[in-house]
Amino acid sequence: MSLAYFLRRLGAVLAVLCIVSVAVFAITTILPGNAALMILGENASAENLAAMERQLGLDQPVLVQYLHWVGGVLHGDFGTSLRLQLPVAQIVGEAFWNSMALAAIALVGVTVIAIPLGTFAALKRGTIWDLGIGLISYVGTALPEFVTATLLLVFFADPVRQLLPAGGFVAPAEDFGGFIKHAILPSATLGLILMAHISRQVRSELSEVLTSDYVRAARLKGVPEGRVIRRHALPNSLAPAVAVISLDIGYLLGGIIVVEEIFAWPGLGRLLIYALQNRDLPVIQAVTLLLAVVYAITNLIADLIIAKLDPRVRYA
Amino acid sequence: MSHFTLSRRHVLMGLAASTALPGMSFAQGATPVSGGTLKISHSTRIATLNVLSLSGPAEYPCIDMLYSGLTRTGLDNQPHPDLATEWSANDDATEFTFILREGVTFHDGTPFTADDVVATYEAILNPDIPSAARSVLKMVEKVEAVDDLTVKFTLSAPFADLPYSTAHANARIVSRAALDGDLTKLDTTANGTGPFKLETYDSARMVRLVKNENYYKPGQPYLDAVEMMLFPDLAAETANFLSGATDVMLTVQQADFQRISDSAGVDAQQVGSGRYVCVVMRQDQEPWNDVRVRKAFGMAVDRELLVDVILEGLGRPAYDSIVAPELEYATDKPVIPYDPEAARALLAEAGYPDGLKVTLVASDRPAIRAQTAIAIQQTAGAAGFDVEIKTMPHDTYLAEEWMKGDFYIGYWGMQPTIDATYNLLLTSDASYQDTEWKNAEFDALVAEGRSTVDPEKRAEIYAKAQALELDESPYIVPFYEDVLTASRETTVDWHIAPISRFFFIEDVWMNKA
Amino acid sequence: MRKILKSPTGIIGVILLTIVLFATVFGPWIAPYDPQAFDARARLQGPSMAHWLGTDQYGRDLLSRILSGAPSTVAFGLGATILGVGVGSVIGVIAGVAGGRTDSIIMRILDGMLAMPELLFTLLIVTFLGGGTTQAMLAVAVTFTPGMARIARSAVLSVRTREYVLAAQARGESRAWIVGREVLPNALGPIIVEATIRVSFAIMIGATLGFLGLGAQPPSTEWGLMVAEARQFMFRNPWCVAVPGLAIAITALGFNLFGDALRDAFDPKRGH
Amino acid sequence: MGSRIRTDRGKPQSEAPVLDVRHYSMAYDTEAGTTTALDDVSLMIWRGETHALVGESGSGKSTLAWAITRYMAENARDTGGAILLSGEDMIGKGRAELEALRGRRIAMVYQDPSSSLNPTMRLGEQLTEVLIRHRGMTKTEAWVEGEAALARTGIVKPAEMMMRYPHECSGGEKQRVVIATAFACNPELIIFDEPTTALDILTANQILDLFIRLREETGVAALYITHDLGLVARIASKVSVIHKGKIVEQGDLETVFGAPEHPYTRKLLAALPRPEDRLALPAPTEDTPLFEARDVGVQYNAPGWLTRLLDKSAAAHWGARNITLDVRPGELLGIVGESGSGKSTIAKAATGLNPFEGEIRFVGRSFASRDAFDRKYRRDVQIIFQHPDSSLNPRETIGGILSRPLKLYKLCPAGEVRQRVRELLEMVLLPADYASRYPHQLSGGEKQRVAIARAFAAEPRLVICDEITAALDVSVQAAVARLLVDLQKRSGAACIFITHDLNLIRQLAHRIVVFQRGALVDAFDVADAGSPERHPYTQALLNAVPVPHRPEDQPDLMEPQA
Repeated sequence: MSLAYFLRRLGAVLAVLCIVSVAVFAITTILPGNAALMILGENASAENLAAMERQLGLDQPVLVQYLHWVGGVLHGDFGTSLRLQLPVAQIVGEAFWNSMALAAIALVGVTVIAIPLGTFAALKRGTIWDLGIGLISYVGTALPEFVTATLLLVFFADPVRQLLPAGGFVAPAEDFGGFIKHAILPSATLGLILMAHISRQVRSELSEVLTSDYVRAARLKGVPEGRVIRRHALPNSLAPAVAVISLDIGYLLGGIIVVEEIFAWPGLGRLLIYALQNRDLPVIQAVTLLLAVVYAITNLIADLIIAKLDPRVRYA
Repeated sequence: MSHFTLSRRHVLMGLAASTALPGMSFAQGATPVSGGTLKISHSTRIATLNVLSLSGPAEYPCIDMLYSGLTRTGLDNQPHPDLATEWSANDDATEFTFILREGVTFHDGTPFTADDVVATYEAILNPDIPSAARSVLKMVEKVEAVDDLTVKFTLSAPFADLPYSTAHANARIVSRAALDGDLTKLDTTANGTGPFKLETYDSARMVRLVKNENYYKPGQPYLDAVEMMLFPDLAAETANFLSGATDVMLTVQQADFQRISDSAGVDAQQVGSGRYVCVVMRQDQEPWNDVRVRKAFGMAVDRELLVDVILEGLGRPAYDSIVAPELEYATDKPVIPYDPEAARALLAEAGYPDGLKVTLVASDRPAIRAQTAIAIQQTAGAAGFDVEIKTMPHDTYLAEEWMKGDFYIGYWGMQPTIDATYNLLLTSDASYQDTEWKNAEFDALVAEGRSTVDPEKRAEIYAKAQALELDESPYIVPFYEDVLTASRETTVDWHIAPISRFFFIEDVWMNKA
Repeated sequence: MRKILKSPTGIIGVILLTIVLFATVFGPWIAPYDPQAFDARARLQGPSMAHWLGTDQYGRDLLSRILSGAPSTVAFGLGATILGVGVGSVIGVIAGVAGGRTDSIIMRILDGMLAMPELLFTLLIVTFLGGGTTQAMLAVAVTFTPGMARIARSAVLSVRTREYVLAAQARGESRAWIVGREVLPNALGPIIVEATIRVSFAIMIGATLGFLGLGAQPPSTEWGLMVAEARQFMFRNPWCVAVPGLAIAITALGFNLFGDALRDAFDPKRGH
Repeated sequence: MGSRIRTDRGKPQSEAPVLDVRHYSMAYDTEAGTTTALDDVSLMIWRGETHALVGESGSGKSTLAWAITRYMAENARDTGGAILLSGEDMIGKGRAELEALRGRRIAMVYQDPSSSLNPTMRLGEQLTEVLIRHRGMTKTEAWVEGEAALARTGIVKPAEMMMRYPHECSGGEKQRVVIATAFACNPELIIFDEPTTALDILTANQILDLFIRLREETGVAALYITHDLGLVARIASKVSVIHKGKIVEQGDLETVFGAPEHPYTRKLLAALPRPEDRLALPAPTEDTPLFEARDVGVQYNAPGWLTRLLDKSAAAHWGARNITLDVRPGELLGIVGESGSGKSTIAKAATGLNPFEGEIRFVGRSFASRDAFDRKYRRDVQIIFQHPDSSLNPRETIGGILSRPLKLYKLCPAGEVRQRVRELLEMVLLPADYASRYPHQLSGGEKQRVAIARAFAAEPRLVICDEITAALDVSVQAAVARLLVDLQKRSGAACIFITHDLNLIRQLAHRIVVFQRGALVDAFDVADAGSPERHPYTQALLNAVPVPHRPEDQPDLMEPQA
């Protein structure tokens, strides 16, 4: 990966962040209503509203608000949440780690299951196994997260059986078992689509690799089938799979929004919805930018992994 | 001291008479046990602890635990002594004197004095500070400290219900130090005189409060700590409650009430309340300026059906008055039967023989607004009202429709008095005059009622005002919604006042034996 | 078509799509009940002879609601896709045909848009537009645009270097003729395939927005909204969340399977 | 002329053959029923012998190779006969037996080393794999042995090569690694499946030399699959000609080539381009050039500003540079060179498909950039491409394709277009009813004829043919070449014929220019091809390509030439 490539990528990310921040600011100011109104709710008499707007600095011109915000960000200060009156960095920071924990559990779980599953399907290509795994994964990709989540809740969090908690969060430092227990359903929900997608991708890549000339050559060298798959076929099908996984991070980060909302997981997704509903501009900004950065970084990491897996890949 | 006799002596002239109030223990005979942590689940975020302006359903129990007011509304819907042990008014109810409790300290150990009361009320009345209680205290002209434990309120107009107003959930006493400092600190910190102290404030998950050892009620609170746990997903909240992970469900949804109350080890409570959904019709505009159209629409609403279907029976039909039967001086309202034929006839009489096409706006939060709209659409169809429903996100609703639109669904909590109820919405200078229904006679009656001390006279006056309201039907009020809450049987003395802003958690104890 | 019907997934896809399209076209007419009619006596019922799929919290017939929601759900998916694919393809074709600086500027902008997770992007746009079905549809279309533009561009680029296009260029054909007659007809395949698969995404995102309260609004019978409204009652009657949930899944699955089979049919290398 | 090294002739055949295919038949089960892929094939190869299996694409020659190694598709079925490897029947061997045998007793060398080597494994690991597996070596031993094996194949720095990935090597190096791997376990039989087809002329020649040397050293039996009859004469002692799954002729090289019996063999031999069979029209007399390129250059991949900033050495790549050449009316100019030499680049520049520097002159008019090419120029200069499959728009009928130049250049009134299309089809010897067909309904050769017809429909004065025969089978190649010359004769058009097939161009061209790494290194009259004054590169190219001999030249064919 050349330096120029890296710098270009970095530049693109920064440009995107700038555009996103301006866009979010513009969008939120064009929208009807503001944080003051949302805070006061039924207490929003004109007098109270004006007082609250003054308190929150919303009576300033938009440009001033934006420049003020940008100035803060450049100093590492993301401002104060309008609705929660806490430093944005603090709120978002906590939510970020909770989200990342959930995403990581989902991603690791998925990878561990999906890659062998896809491999198995590719090896059993054309059999009933392949068809079965294929159909399951098709169904998996056709279920939106909120449907999966709801169905999982009906089955596993039924108040009579209560196999798993229906939602909520336990800090891992307090009770790790509880943390995992609470994470199972949300991460399973997140994982289902990914699993379907990744296993399908691994299957198709691997089937293609298995018919390649070099796999044929390996077999005709008398390399045992196990090694052919492990050493010759899989590494070549993993690079494209990683590319897909990196794109799936996008789904994952989007899925988090829904899943966290349903399972009451205190992460970025829920924070974002809350902030959107309450016009909490600094929080919307921070969450959006953070998600975009995470997406960009994971994509970059994926590129590095791909370059590692496939010596041919040299980003220029 | 008062110079006249009153049946409601304790309102105008309060005494710290009964420490048993408001706790009307259901675990008769059992002696409260100290200790334990009470876990209360709720589904809306505790976004702020700013006692002056907050309005969230889960924020009220927090400030009820953290702060005390001069007076406090009990389960009987009457003001009771809190930081004021007694009070009295002059003859025409323009001057009130509150005697404060001795030896009370704030959580940080500083003593509570009359000066804090003065500072708090000055803040509430300051138009530069957003405060929710200002609307019920507008008549207060001056608050002064007579001595360290005596405060005198001077009013610009007679107001017999002042002790109700001082019990307003947002009129809790904050220390002068806090009010002189950075007001935004009130959002995330609390230095009150209430039974519990703030330990951690994590608006995303949990607010944890711990026992205030120096609370003025001896031996109370019984609990060591209270955790307010956030479950934005109702299904998750219910499941956690039923599994015993939480002790109290602050609010139970109608849909789940039956199931929860049927569950073993659970005590579900249904508290009759004056919370209502209403249909707002702007009366300076066609067609709602015609009382016949409003009346016709009233007859086109099948209230029994709405109570059954939307409230799951957990409420009572209302007949177009915003005055709940719980309130003092409330009159019995005549039943308005569902009568689409009569409605159609009346509509025809008003000049709409072919019916009327209208667009009813509802916000999407809480869901009951849209649900009511949909149900009304169903029942009103037969009466010739072709109702189209426009549901919109709450933020858009607040910004564009609320107080502006001509036909939308409103949703209001219960107020402590008729005066507060009418002054909130219906008088010409009401805080949230959203109907443009302005009636001088009605205004005069409300003003007269407010300054009248004699209860019989007041009853008479308020009866007239309510009759006027019914005659004119400024709002369609289809039902009153019960307040629903649930606790595990091991949680003793969990109560919610009908007004649903007072909780008396200092009386709660855990019977885990 | 014959090729599509050769694979088992293709057959299933076609069957599912047939059912869904049938419901879309005839649903509102064959619905046994008024989808909005309350029936206080028949609330939250499971499937029965009177209500084949049961009833919801207001006693509304679920089958009728699903049928009446089919047109809007499918129209949403198709509308968002056609709009997004249309605009995206135009942009992509322009970038692919123009090449050079125009191409790289367009691609940089698209990369920027793609740097945001899809749902996040949609959420922001729909919040900006203010919620509601039309707004949600527009938001999904906007979200689809950059991805489709890339696909269209790469399809165009792969066709553009084919020798028949070079031949046309060498012959001195006008650019419009080359694009219209040589490039587009041959680049259309991958675009159509991708569009078919995207319909299912659009339906899923639309339902998700409905579920979050940002898409269709009550009393619409949009399926995602139905799930959201019935969620409170899911333990009392699982049918009222399962039925619309599965309806979404079936529709999405149908488009997905059909799209994949279409892809295989277009691309002999991928065929079995 | 081409060297012929057949040192394996005349081995004693007393011992048992290494490979003995007896009346072997194979079929595929398809939905349409069973299709026979191999029909009663018999073939024997002894130790030290090279047996060439010759056939055109789809003849079943590779199928036979897979059948011998038992690497068969799932729907393939043995329908009769036996395949004996040193007397052992391969049919019916289990997977474990085959795994133990492949690589050790039968090895294989493939057509394209780029695709037969695993892109993500170091070459060393791919080579030592067989040593560890079949010769029980440890990793370290295998690595040492691997380096030695590479050294034997003429790799200069074997240790370094072992550490490389395939994409870091040239095609020739890769093929050497594949060959080293094949020879690593001293197998009894090695199957060579067109091992030089994907390589450049000179590299292919070196690989052939290597093959011959290793065969000598090891005495391995080899089955050499190829479509190149010229090559066969150089390496094999026995030949089997396979056609549609059947061996139509088999025997000693001399017999088969000298006195072919089967008509198909004869056809194949007759189609071989032989420089002495001149197809070209008489050389034009006119000296005024029709087309001239003056110092023409084409640049690729100019680096972006950021890359330039960070990497000062980054620069554009010259696809071709300082090219000056001319074509006279009616002349056929051959351009030869290996892949990447810039010969297609210049063709594209001349037809406005690449931006160029320098000047192009055409009938007295001068063009300084491709934007200056007008419709008249474009009509006068037509191009035909290499791949028949992609040179016709798949969504257009043949009639539509052919009528396009007519309409574009307004060559005939609208009402006569259909008639003209029929004429064009007849001109390239295709039935007139092909006008309503789509390209995918035509064979490769037929498609190429349509492409030629399209070019000549414009009534051009210069036709540029960019490797137009490269993707075609031998027998079709000859026909297409003849057709081209015929059309040239009829229309009087000049022609630039780009190819890497030296024998073919010597049949067709009047003059030849040679390209190497983007530069024009040699230009000569076709008659002077053998002159010692030729550029060394030209000589190397000419020497690398054996000139096939006609069957009548039996005495000559019998004599090995050093």
